Amino acid sequence: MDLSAISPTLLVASLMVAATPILLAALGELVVEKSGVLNLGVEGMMITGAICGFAVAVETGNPVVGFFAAALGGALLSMIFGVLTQFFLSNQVATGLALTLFGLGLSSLLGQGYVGIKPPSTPRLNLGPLSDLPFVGRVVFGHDWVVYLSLILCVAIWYFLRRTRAGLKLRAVGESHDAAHAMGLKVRAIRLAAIAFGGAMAGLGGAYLSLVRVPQWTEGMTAGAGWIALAIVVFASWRAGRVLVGAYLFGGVTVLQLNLQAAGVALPVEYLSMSPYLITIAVLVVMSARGTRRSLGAPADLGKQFHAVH
Amino acid sequence: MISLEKRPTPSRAWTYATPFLAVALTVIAGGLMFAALGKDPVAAIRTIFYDALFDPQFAAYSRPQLLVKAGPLILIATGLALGFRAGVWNIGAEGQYIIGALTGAAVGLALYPADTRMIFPLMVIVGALGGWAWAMIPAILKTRFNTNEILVSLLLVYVAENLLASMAVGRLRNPEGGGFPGSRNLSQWDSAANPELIADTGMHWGVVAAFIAVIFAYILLNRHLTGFHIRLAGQAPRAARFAGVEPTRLVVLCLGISGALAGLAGIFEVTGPAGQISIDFNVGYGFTAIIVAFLGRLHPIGIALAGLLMALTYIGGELASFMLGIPAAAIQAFQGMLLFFLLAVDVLTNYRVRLGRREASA
Amino acid sequence: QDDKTKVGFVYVGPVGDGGWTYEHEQGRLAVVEEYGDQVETVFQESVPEGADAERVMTQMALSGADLIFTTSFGYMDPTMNVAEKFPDVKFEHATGYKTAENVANYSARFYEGRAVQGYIAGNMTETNKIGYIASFPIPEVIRGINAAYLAAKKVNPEVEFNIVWAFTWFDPAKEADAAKALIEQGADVILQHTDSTAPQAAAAEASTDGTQIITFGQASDMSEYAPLPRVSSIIDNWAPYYIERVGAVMDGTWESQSVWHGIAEGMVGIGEISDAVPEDVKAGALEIRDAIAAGEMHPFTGPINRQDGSVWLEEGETADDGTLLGMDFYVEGLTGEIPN
Amino acid sequence: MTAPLLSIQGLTKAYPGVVANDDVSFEIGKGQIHALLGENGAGKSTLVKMIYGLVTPDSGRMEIAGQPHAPATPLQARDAGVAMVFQHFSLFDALDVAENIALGMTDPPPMRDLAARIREVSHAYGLPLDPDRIVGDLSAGERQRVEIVRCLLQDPRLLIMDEPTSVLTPQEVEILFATLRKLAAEGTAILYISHKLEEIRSLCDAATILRLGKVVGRCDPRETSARELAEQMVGSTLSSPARPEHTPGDTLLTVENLSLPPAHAFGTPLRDIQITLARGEVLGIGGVAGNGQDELLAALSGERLSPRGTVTLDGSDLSRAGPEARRKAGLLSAPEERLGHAAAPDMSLTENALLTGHGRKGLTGRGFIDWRGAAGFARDIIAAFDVRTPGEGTAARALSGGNLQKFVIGREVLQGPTVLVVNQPTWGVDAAAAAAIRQALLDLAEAGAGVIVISQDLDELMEISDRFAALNEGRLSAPVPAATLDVKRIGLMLGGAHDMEAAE
Ligand SMILES: Nc1ncnc2c1ncn2[C@@H]1O[C@H](COP(=O)(O)OP(=O)(O)OP(=O)(O)O)[C@@H](O)[C@H]1O
Ligand SMILES: Nc1ncnc2c1ncn2[C@@H]1O[C@H](COP(=O)(O)OP(=O)(O)OP(=O)(O)O)[C@@H](O)[C@H]1O
Ligand SMILES: [Mg+2]
Ligand SMILES: [Mg+2]
Repeated sequence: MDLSAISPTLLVASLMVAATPILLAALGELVVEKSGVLNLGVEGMMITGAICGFAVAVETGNPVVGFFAAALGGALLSMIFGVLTQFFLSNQVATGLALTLFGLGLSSLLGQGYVGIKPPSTPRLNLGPLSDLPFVGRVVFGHDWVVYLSLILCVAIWYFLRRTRAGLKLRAVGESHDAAHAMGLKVRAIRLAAIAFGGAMAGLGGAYLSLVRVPQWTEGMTAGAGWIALAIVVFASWRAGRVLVGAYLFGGVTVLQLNLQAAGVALPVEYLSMSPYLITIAVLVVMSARGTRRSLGAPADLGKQFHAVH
Repeated sequence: MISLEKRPTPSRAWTYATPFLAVALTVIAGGLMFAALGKDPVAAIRTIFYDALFDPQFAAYSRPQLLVKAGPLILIATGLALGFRAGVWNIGAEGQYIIGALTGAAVGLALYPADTRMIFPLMVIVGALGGWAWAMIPAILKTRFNTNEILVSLLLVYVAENLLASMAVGRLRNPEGGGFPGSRNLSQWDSAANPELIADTGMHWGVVAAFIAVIFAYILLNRHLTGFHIRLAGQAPRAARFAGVEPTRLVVLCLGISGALAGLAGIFEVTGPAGQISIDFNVGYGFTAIIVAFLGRLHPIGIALAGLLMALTYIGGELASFMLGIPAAAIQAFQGMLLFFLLAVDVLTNYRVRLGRREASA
Repeated sequence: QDDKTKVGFVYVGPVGDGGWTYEHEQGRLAVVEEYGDQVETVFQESVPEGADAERVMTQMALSGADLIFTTSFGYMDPTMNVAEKFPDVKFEHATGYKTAENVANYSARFYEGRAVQGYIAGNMTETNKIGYIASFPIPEVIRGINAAYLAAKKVNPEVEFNIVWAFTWFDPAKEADAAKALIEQGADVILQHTDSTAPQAAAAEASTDGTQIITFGQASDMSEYAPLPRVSSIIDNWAPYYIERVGAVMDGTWESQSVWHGIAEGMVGIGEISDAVPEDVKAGALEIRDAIAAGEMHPFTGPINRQDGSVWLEEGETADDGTLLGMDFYVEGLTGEIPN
Repeated sequence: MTAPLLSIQGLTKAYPGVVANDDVSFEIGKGQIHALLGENGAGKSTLVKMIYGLVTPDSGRMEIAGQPHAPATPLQARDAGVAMVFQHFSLFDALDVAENIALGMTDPPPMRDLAARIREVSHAYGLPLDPDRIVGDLSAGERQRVEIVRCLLQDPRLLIMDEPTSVLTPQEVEILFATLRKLAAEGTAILYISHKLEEIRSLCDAATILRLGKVVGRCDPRETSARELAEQMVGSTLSSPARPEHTPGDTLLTVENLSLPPAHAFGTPLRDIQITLARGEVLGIGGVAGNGQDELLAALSGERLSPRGTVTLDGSDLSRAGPEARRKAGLLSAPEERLGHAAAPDMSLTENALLTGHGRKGLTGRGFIDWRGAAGFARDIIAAFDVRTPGEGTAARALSGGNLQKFVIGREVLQGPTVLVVNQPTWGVDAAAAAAIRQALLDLAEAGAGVIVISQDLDELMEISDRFAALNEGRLSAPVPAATLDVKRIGLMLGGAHDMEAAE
């Protein structure tokens, strides 16, 4: 066992990369849930984003275009969910699960020609001397642009929800769609927009997996990341800041357990590989036990169907 | 402009007609997809929906397999539906299924090679208890610490999967298996086997249990005060408390029942169709069952039918896949479409569609 | 019923997994190529082990298959069950140990390839730390670790293996993380016994700043990462075996057997050793390959002790297949414990 | 009165099976306070929703100040100068006051300025509000203020108020009326819906009466008696509840030193409550919403348990008994909120009858439900309490508020309680139905039960109580004989005048 072999700098740097896909997807789902919609199809949207981003990046040779395509692909797929739940008033839980099933199938169809191909690389930003600083150089200034984008989005979403009128409307719709409707808000339009945004974010998260973190395309490559993103939103009690904490915590434990193994720590491996889940549960229990009702508050109309009477 | 108008009571006619409408729409959309993939759409659809049931070459075998495949789905979904009706969200049935199989199998394997009729029943009981106990974790965390049960039950699936893998290569590994992962084959050990009860029907104890569960749930929900309280708690939690329903009790009850049924499904599967504990023993029944529960509109009879339909798409899909060379992914997408359409047309049951907004009602 | 020979393949993953199933699919395509109109092949991908596998095999048998390849260890009992019901259909099960009148089994001596890898790795490492991403603690994987370690140790007594158990055959993200963790802790060679190319990509990325990480393709050639970081690979090449066995069914000479083929029979291939490997090392590696193929050399040749120091193989003694097939221990020098 | 501000002609709106508004026409002048009267389900809310753009009429025309008014959304209505206070609160509990108000405005100023304006306007009209408070934490009265201030901030030309006063103290009502009169004087037209006829008589200068969606009368409420108004609404003559003389019997229910912490963050604690209730007695408990009514009911119904010895019925201690056990012992209750608390909205009346009735009515055997019996019980309630519904299979949500309330009260009354506790038995219920419910409560007392009526309607309490007590911040005043009280004094009691004991 050689714990000194684990470098905190590299650990933090790689946990940021490991956490970015779930962070992106979870931020999207946060916005969706804030508008009162529970979309369990994150996994399906992520993997669709992963292949759309991958395919387009390979075809154009430009990963940035790939990320755009991924966002678009995720958003388009989420519109199936949006139309079904908002216009056909279908059950959100079931529709979300069906979306995951469909997304997994669709993505492998789309990805048939892309197995074993290397995507164009998304380099770390070169921030000159900043990147050479000890610790901060690697941890703060040593990432690719998507990592920064995810952090910026985290702040932007916080700002949007807390400080803007559009964000206020979105929260209002999630709290009480009936009251929102009575106030003249376009409940359905707002929710559709939120769902599309959630899809786009999940798509970005998926593309980060296929274009940066892994990077390659293989069927089923999200391997449950979408579910973790969903869990993180609940874990974060619907707050953007805590989504970041949750995603980094989860990513951190995942990376740490592999590092501990690599360092030969004499803990049973199976417990190490369970640890991200167990630790998430433990933290959640502590938070729930202490939290007041409101600090845990889900949007009051989360998952409920809205039907305006004319 | 199309608008929807809530019906005073759900339409009976549409309740029965919508599944057919959905299948019809899926056939069209799926046919287009198969055609786009360069496959003969008519042959594909026929293989999926018809051959598995009626083709002389396959039907005799496939038809019973419908029960084998639907059994665990129905068993798990029935339990989940009770919880969903009460507003208790167990989405970790996959984990409870795994643990049920693991605990039940562990007890059986500990007694190997004893030869007594008591082993199988004992394994079944322990399997149910295992699933129950695994579901009690989110239940207790919820009632004691108000922890979200959706999240905990879901995360525990991953924990269970890890346990499964380590058991399959560790404690439960077949000592005569030459070090290969996986337990002894339980279905080949008479004392522990869950055999086909009537030859060539696919009927095994798990299927029997599924149908008993359906009947039990039907009676519970429609005839028994506890079932009434379950429905009440889901529809109007405050009214339930006013009626004297203890929310805590209900959480424990519903998670317990669904966990136990998932555990049962696990032990029946491991002693029967699957035969042994292996690294990838679980194949997602716990998640698919959630869809089945909702497709069945959380109604026990509906769940039984939805489970069978789902099983048909699996079995027919497999046939189509290797007979016609359709990628498995296309079958998966096809299943997704079927679900979408089933969910979408459901709106006709509860709502009336009106064209134009200014006409007086008919 | 026409007189075409119908051959079925049951795959555990999608044909697009780029690894295990992909290589079996290449084998199927080779069969089609070889026999053209004389054969009809069908396959079913992503078949879970257990009840579903049994059903798929049965349906294939019902559809008139003459020969069915079941290509995952977990298909063993289902294969035996179905074979019993269809005595006229031949079955070939990969990587298992059971046989019957109409069931043969076949497996590959990947450890031979691991020895070649270990030799290159031991020569190439500068940090003397080699990272190993293992899937599950099963004999197949443990054997690979031991073979690679022994070969590396022979050329470089200082060498150290850091092993990460991923508990998955295939989870690209996790494999990438595992590779990164190993690299960050000083490993400059990554061996993998999981199926995705994620570790290759991780190594490629980590290699940019001064240090060069090298990797090896697993299951398939992964040549898109050549010449660096991928310097060579172990390739599962099922095509010759499949062609031979299908041929045997066609001319009625098929018989049950249990084979464990290696480099000699062409079931295990050593992917091209790239120019990133110094000439002498490359030559040495090829020499080992050829010696193994010729039967002049066995990767497990004594003296070898077990991890606890007890003697396993005396000087000059080679391991018997029985012990190798059930290998559940590390050899001396490896650190850590095998999880169970 | 000048040219009309709002003119409505031939407005019609049909829902499946019911014509909610049938060829309705009327006008409101600038500065007029116009009452809209009618029984439950007469179509009042539907009418005002059409004016506010929430419901689209099937036919008919509206004009505001001569301009055609056909709002497709509330936004357009607001732009035309219409503001509305809803019958059911349209507030967002998790948001703060300022956010709630901003959401109701078309073009709100930045939050900081808005907060200042809220303070300013709310003080100017005597309805002080703190813009930073979370609405979920507010009392019902304060929540009402939020709605009103939201309207006031828009300087509306037409202000619609759908039953705004049911949750206010008499003093608060006075303040509100003063505000409304001031607005009217400034030229704002006000359309005012209420079932409280005396209020309407004192406030409004014109009234339109609806019955079954049709306009059945217009009058000047200042010159029409409440009784005449009620009779126009119902279309028949009304009888007041008869209150026979009686002497109280022995004690049935005692509540001693009952204190409970608040159940949740927004709740009120109960502080040292003392009650004795005698056979045949009606105890009225007045108080402004949010002063512990719900909590008191929950403590009596068994939804919340209290320390031993605090709740005793007929000598047996029920403090630790749940709702079921209390019902068995004879202590029954009917909470204020009909939909979702007293009744399950999506369940049939049969199921709702079963909800509380299964024990005392013997509708279950070893847990199995006797659906025939339950349906029979539901039919009995429907018949005995004149619940207007197609049948016992109808979902509770499909009933109008008044009819459902009759059903809920009937369900408890018909179980022959020893003691019945009701909260707001006639909230939002029209005059005829309210009279029927009150009569039923009196009959129950007459038959020897004890009745506790928690209500914010003082007229109601004066009409039916033997003794009266006031609930204020979770404290219950000592009861006084109802006959000795007048509205003013009650108002002081409700406001928490702690000189009550001194006044005794
Ligand atoms: N919720 C209920 N309310 C009133 N009566 C009921 C209820 N459930 C069942 N019953 C009565 O029980 C009898 C048998 O009902 P059944 O078991 O067919 O239930 P159902 O809900 O009508 O049918 P399904 O559940 O198949 O739609 C019917 O006469 C019905 O009136
Ligand atoms: N969305 C709707 N769908 C169907 N019917 C409706 C709807 N809204 C109202 N109704 C019906 O229209 C009629 C008028 O309802 P409305 O709410 O206007 O009555 P109201 O006069 O406001 O009654 P209350 O005094 O109880 O508030 C009622 O019969 C009601 O059941
Ligand atoms: Mg109304
Ligand atoms: Mg009303």
